[in-house]
Amino acid sequence: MLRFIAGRLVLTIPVLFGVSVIVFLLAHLAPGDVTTILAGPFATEVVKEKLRISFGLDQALPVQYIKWLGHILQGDFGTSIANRRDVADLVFPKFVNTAILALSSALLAYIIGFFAGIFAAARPYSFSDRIVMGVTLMLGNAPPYWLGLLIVLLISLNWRLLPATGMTNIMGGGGAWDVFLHLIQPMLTTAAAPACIVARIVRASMLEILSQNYVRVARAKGIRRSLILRRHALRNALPPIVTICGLQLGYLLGGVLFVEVIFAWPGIGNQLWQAIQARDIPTIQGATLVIALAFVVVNLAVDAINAYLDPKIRASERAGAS
Amino acid sequence: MSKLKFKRLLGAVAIAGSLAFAGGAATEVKAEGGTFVWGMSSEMSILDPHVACGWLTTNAIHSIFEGLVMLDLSDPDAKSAPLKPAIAKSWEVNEDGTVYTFAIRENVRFHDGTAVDADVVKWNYDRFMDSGAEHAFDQAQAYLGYYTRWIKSVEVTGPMSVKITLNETNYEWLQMGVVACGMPMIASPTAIQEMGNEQFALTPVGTGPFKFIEREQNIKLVMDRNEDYWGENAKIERLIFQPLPDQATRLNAIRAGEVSMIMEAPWEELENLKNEGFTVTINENIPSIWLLFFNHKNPIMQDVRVRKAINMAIDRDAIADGILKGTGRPEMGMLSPGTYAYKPGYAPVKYDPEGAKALLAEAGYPDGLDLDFDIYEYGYNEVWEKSIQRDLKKVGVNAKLNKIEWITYMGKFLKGMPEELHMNEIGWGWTIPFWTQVMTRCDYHPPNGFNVGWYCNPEVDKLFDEAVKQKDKAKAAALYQQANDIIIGQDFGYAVKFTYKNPLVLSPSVKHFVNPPANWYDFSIIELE
Amino acid sequence: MRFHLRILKLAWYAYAKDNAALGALIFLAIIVLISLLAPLISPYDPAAAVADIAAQPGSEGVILGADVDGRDILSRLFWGGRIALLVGIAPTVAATLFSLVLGLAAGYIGGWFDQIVMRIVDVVFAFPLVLLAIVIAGVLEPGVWTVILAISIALMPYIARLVRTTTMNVKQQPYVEAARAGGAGGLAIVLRYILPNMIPPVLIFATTLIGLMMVVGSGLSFLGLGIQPPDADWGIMVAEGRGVLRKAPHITIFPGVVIVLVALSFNFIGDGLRDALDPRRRSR
Amino acid sequence: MVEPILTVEGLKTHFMLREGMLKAVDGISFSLAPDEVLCIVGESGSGKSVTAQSILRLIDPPGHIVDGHIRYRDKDLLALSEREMEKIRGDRIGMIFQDPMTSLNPVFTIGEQIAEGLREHLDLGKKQAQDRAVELLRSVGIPHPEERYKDYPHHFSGGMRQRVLIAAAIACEPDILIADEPTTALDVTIQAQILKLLADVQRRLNSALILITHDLGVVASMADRVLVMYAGEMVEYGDVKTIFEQPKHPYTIGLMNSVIRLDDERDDELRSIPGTPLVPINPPPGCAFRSRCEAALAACATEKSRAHSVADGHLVSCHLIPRSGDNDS
Repeated sequence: MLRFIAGRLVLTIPVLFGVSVIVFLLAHLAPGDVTTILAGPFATEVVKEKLRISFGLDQALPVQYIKWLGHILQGDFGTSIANRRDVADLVFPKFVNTAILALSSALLAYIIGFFAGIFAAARPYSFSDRIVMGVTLMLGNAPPYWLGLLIVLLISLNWRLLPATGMTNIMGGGGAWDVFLHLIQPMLTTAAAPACIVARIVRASMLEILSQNYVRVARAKGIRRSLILRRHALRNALPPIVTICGLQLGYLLGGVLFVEVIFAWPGIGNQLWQAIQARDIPTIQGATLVIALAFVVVNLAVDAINAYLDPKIRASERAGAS
Repeated sequence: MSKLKFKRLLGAVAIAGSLAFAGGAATEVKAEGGTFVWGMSSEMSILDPHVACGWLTTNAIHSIFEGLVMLDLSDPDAKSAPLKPAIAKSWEVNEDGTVYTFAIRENVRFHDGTAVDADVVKWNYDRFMDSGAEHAFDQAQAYLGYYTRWIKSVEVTGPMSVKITLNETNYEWLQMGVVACGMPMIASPTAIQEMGNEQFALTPVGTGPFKFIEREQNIKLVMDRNEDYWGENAKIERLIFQPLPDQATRLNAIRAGEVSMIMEAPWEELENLKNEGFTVTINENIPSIWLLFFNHKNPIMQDVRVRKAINMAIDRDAIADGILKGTGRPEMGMLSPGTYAYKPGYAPVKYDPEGAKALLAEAGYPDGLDLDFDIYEYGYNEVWEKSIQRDLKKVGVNAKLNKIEWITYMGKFLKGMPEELHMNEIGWGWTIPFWTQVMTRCDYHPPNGFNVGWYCNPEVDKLFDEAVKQKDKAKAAALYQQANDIIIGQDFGYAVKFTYKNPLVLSPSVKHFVNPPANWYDFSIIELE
Repeated sequence: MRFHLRILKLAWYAYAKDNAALGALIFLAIIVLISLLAPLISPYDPAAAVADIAAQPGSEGVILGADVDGRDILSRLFWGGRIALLVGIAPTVAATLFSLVLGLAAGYIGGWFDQIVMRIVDVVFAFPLVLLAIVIAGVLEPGVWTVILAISIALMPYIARLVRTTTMNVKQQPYVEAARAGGAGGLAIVLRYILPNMIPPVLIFATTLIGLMMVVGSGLSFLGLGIQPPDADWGIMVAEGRGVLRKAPHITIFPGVVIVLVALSFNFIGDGLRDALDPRRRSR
Repeated sequence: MVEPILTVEGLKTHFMLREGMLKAVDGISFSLAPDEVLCIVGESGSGKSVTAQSILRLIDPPGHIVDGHIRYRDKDLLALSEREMEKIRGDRIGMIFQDPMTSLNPVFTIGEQIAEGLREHLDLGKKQAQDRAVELLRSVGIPHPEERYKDYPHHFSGGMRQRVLIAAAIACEPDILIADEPTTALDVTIQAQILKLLADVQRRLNSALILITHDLGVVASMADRVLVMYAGEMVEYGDVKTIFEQPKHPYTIGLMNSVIRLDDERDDELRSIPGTPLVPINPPPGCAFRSRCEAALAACATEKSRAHSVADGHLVSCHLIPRSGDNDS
């Protein structure tokens, strides 16, 4: 197990290196001269040139990259152009907010997805199966920004049940309850699509497994249906489900951007969006890098869990250890 | 360094984790006066007045800081904002308008407790104009150049007295210090020396009616009432600026009662909001106009008939009423509203597509002509530029719109138009007519100013030179209007389009909000019910 | 040849039996037709104000109402279909073609070439798709081609991986070994044996992706990173309507419903194709 | 005659497919004495496996048992609740399937998979169940059962897996063992071992055995009685001697001929009868075998023959064969 994870970690290093190159190059795709924003409209060319030098923009790209990477590795993500503060200070707290939204949404999506999927798989092709799957397919294809608008229209504007924006009551809130109230709508919106995808994969995997011979054997042994679903089917259906769940969590990290924008959730997606609008390249780089890192970590975790679930890998590790 | 960053990250995680256990320990202290939240359309820049730009940032700076003088923004009926004393309790101008003597107010303290005196004022002026000073800040010097270029010297003439001598007579100079980009305000020297320029811009310390409390980037800027303010304390307890870049989110927020004021609500929704009980306030005297620059270096545009024809071809009413739904007003003059020189209804020509066509034919373009037109991508301007494109099409002018991302645009704009380009655009204005000079004078061609279309008429410059020497505002206004009548009425050197009255939506609990002839507001006079 | 024809026939037979897929295909055909014919059949100019601002559906002349500029929503939906479909289909097709070449080459040639290509793919894969598309579109000038480019890049690794895996599998099949032993050249093997085997899985995957990419593309437009107003696009229509969400929800709801239906159709077609092309699943 | 332990009467199991109604089992009747070995023979797709699975009610949608009775001792299995049925499965009736490679759950150890049934039915503790499972593994000839208990299925060969599955099926010492072509997927050399094991087990437990096969050699050596199926229907049913020596139905005769002619390749599939078997999807009226029957009558095209007795305990469904004077016993 540990050997497997170590192997994966080693494989991750070149990927991370490539990620850093892409993130770095993104900055140089962007049109516009950052010194104009930094120095203000009255700045002379001399002042701008000074700035360019102080930002190292006068150097060759590879040199700039190596310096940049060196800083990143030391935890220095540079200074935000729009906000003039450490990108790390901007990005990490926002990432925590995003993690709160993404993880709670993922949890909700997994729970809904699991129950809906198992519910449907337990009675395949029945009327209730078709209804559940039809609804999930609809919700799964609904653009999140559109769904969010409908939710806010209904819950906040028409019924006035929940706050529409932000993470806490800005006029003086805070505390877990306040955050929770603000979390509900973005969480519902974010969870909709992954819940549907999880439900569909759970159903499909369960059906696949339920049609396996060993399930029939288990039934012939007189094992209770509930136990078969829980023990035999779910346990075997788990690897693809875990993979999809992990992927969904990864997509949530990137995809919450829409939801964060609509609900003004102070997350990294919202930060990224504002940075894009302000052409704040260091912040764009920092936010993108952090999300990509999180995505890589989630993928690693998925691989590790699946390795743990695969008896062949587990057994070979055991054999190797003994 | 990296350890520190990592610790911060850990801290953030710990905070997030502890949220789960905090369990409704919300500390909602309703102080007297209440909290006013402004849902802004974007995040502000840094809060160092000497290097800050942009009107949202200006709003925060004017709440936290004060200059020697400030604009009085409390009169709802004012056509242009008068000066009021601030750090200087009074000032005197000598006979020829070159020496300004300021009496510094006693008992003014910064939010950090530092007292204000003549040395503090001098220290601040050194920061943004004396490159030899130890604490000189070269970025500040770039930002404030438009103001400091007139200054010959700043002298401390007593513990509470400062004398500023100008190079030449300028009666507008004092007001040049209250425009929105690079503001000669008085900041706490103690704070700047302790924190350094970078940190000060994030945690500013001034003397204003509100003091900086905290700022979470892209989430909120929190300011509290300065209880030790030298003047009348603000009515509200707490002032929060909340960036809500998404228009619909802002609307949702004010409807849900989460903010007290929003800007840039959809024009179509204003009527509904009024019906729902919200106050919609429109800035009739906003010192800002939207205009097209003609490139006077371009052979086609050098023909006054072409420039006049374009002025006649633009259907300004269609933009003001049709697109902006009454939140715009057609304008043709180069003197913006909100200044004492503004002349309402100035219109040397009328909307006349037929006449424009005839003029173009006369100029040698009976079959029309093609023009290149730089526009920037920011806000809604494309909507009206498209409308102008259609107007021009009607008179045979094919305008090609080159849409350019804002920062790139600014870079290109500030260099002045290259010869092959025909037009570009900007929306801008100051509270003083001097802005018109910056846009039109021969010696304000880039890189010395913003006359990016290379317009030049020495006759106009002479009138301007006279205008700043007038102590009497009425006389100055007359000279400005005379210049304006040459720039537009005779030369048609620009095509001014309209002024956008920037509607604000206020929640019903907000009282005494004044929408003044400026781009920023006095939050200390607001009351909440 | 006859053999292929029979497989196609069989596949179509199984496909046509799938009512959902058939319905989706017909629905999509109608949408495509409407989009193509938009200039002819739109009741109004999609950019012209023809009715009251935010006119309710059923107001005179405008069946689905008007948007915030008084433009006919139906006409804009017609025109918007062109961009929405383009943004869904073009990147998917582009990414598929590119990935086919790349994945086939990597899978067939193998060795260091495969290593390099797949490591690059891994790197792009390390970004969440939507995020990568947003960032690429965000730093470039906005516009329809930016959206297409951004989504194509973000999508590429997904298809390339599938193509490579399939190539590797087919390459080890006995009949390919036999063909190679029989002296068939690399290109011939790729074209005759590997490519045909590639088509079903890639076709199924790509079809399902189109719907998803349409949602992503409209999302970019929604954020203002894609197609610029006043051009009609379903994502922009949703974005433009949300300012008046309370008073005129129809402006937002109609384009959203259309996006959902079209995306759903591609899903159904993908499922139908899978059933048709994969005999193992046919009975389900 | 002894009281039968299992009686199947008029069993019909149909599948609703998109192509139409597949009558996989269409009117099968037989009975089983407590220690009897019944072989069900027929070509692939004739409904043998569906019959076996119907007895344990393992038919999933789109399949459905539409008619008939299945009586085990005094219980009507088709009338039981699912929960009650689960108590019969594995406990009173055990089943062995044809593909040992896929019949074991890959993520559990083989020991767990045997102990699972024990714990379900016999209410044994973990340790007791484990000890018993080891014993069972030993009894089916798995060497070093204590160690192998913890192995996963992928460590086992096909023959060993089938032994494990037999161990699991007999764990609760069932009254009836159903083996659905248990040797089809195995090497020829292993087949004999497994069949011998099955015969041993049956004798040791003194249980009834339903063996589904298409290997007539196996039938001859193991069966007490034989049921011949064709296209979901029973064509002939009788004791092994009668079926082999006096087959009546043209299909059975064809089967026997094919065996005799290919005596030295008896494990081969039965494909010497001309024509292809009928797939009973929306079958036409009349006898399912008539298109391959050289002696078909006009009546065979319009009407099915009902199973009728030609001798004591010997039933045939064919218009050609006259009824014996007596009714079925």
